[in-house]
Amino acid sequence: MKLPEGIRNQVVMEFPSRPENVAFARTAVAVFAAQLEFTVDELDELKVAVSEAVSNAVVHGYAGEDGCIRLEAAITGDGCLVVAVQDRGRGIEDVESARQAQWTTKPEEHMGLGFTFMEEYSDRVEVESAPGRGTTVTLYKTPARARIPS
Amino acid sequence: MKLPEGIRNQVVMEFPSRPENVAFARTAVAVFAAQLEFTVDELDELKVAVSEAVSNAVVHGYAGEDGCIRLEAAITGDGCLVVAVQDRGRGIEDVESARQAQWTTKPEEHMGLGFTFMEEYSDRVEVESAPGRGTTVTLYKTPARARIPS
Amino acid sequence: MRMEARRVRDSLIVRLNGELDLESAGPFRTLVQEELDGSGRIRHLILDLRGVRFVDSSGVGAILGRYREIRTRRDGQMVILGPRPPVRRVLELAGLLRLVAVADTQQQALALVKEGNPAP
Amino acid sequence: MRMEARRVRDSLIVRLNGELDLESAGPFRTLVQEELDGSGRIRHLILDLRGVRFVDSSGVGAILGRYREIRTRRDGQMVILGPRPPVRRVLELAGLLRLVAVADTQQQALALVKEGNPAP
Ligand SMILES: Nc1ncnc2c1ncn2[C@@H]1O[C@H](COP(=O)(O)OP(=O)(O)O)[C@@H](O)[C@H]1O
Ligand SMILES: Nc1ncnc2c1ncn2[C@@H]1O[C@H](COP(=O)(O)OP(=O)(O)O)[C@@H](O)[C@H]1O
Repeated sequence: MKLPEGIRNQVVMEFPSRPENVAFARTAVAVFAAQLEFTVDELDELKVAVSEAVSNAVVHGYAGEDGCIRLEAAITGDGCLVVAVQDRGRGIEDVESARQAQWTTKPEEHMGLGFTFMEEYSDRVEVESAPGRGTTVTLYKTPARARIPS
Repeated sequence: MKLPEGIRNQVVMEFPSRPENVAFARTAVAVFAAQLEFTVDELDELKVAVSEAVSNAVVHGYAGEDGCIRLEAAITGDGCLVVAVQDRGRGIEDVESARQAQWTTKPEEHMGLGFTFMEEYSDRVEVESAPGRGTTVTLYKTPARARIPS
Repeated sequence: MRMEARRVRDSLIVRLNGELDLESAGPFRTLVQEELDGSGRIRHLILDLRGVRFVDSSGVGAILGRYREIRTRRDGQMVILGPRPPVRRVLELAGLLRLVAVADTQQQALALVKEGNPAP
Repeated sequence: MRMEARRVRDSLIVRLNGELDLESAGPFRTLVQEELDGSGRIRHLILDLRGVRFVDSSGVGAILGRYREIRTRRDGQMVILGPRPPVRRVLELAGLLRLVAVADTQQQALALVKEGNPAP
């Protein structure tokens, strides 16, 4: 298996966009992430961030229809965890607005806090999206321990 | 996502054949399997069976070289968990012998108990293998609770 | 997630165990709604989160929806009982703890709804 | 997996925590070997598995290798301390419990190696 340049280890997962797979996805990523020196608190944070990205693919990307979610989790050479959550659903018209707190296209049921939680609980969030083509959200998180010079 | 006929839910995972990914694989399958009514003991059994199949792909299939392991976990319509572990490694010459207890091609380090544990800890084990082409081991397990007529 | 509901005077106490997310938010909403519909006498909601390991924004949304129901339609109070630190942090980040009081024990929670003004 | 080794008289006590599988079997083997090489006086091995949640055939293989080393090269005894039920079942299935005694406490384990015949 040829890993991409600069990647030390990687898992790729694909599953249908169902609410019951959100727990699977966040837990599987946390188990993989345990190969790095994350604290229990950091793994809890990671679970929230992944849960938001995958829930968005289910709720907004495929809007309740059965689509395929692809999740890649990778460990980079310098010990960063990168998680990319990809759907081939409806995509986001205006990414900049979507990322703002309390911005939601489903105000009856949702609070527009998904991206806020992703930002809060990871180091960096990247969003790539095209209407009608789908969305890829990429989360970056490095264990705090690894960032303290020893 | 079109699921295969008779399949209620499914995840597909791919990862490099490294010892550190064996724990990831067995835990991820157990997390997915928790969607069925397995007891904690049954999930422990499942972890052992998956651990054996994935370890074999690492140790024998790719013999320590970096190959890709593909793992499919599915829930069938009648509530059975099916786990297929596939490598594209060296394959098995004589599957019937390989499945026997204490049969191993690496007697210095291994005990030949991998298949014995898979048989003991799942309901059924299928092996498909061709020398030079790789091996797919498929494990079937239904929660005991589901088998008791209520 | 496992859920249990019971009534103490005019308070509904709902105890959750497990993970409150997109999957369990629906059943949680249904359970509370059924209990409320089943009795006009319920005014307050005490949410026992001591057994909850995980909450995300879908979970917070479901809690906030129940809060609105209780406040606007029942003129009641909502109190959250015993959230673990990571769960508490999520609730805080969502701004929910500016609306809802937190209690450590059930007794304290019942006292807070009786006072009628639990928000800090 | 976390591992700790210490010596009591002529016994090496190795305490394992976590999961003993293909990944951790190597470090476990190395740790025991280094301790044995570092002291000619060690004869017995007490394996404290109370903190071990998981063992598979790779883990059993690593334990069996240490057993052979202790038996054939040191003429010593091996005792396993406190395996949890699922771990115990794996060891039993592998036939290891026909060779090695199991103790519930460290004191009992030390008494068993002193008797010089711990196998049941
Ligand atoms: N995967 C996605 N596909 C399509 N639209 C999305 C996706 N993720 C987010 N969005 C859009 O961005 C908005 C804001 O997302 P978020 O901050 O997670 O809040 P919420 O999920 O509560 O609406 C959503 O309401 C939706 O319109
Ligand atoms: N994925 C695989 N690829 C190639 N050979 C395999 C694979 N799995 C098992 N085998 C063969 O079958 C034998 C028996 O396997 P097993 O019962 O797991 O015992 P062990 O792993 O201890 O050797 C192995 O020694 C190996 O020769």
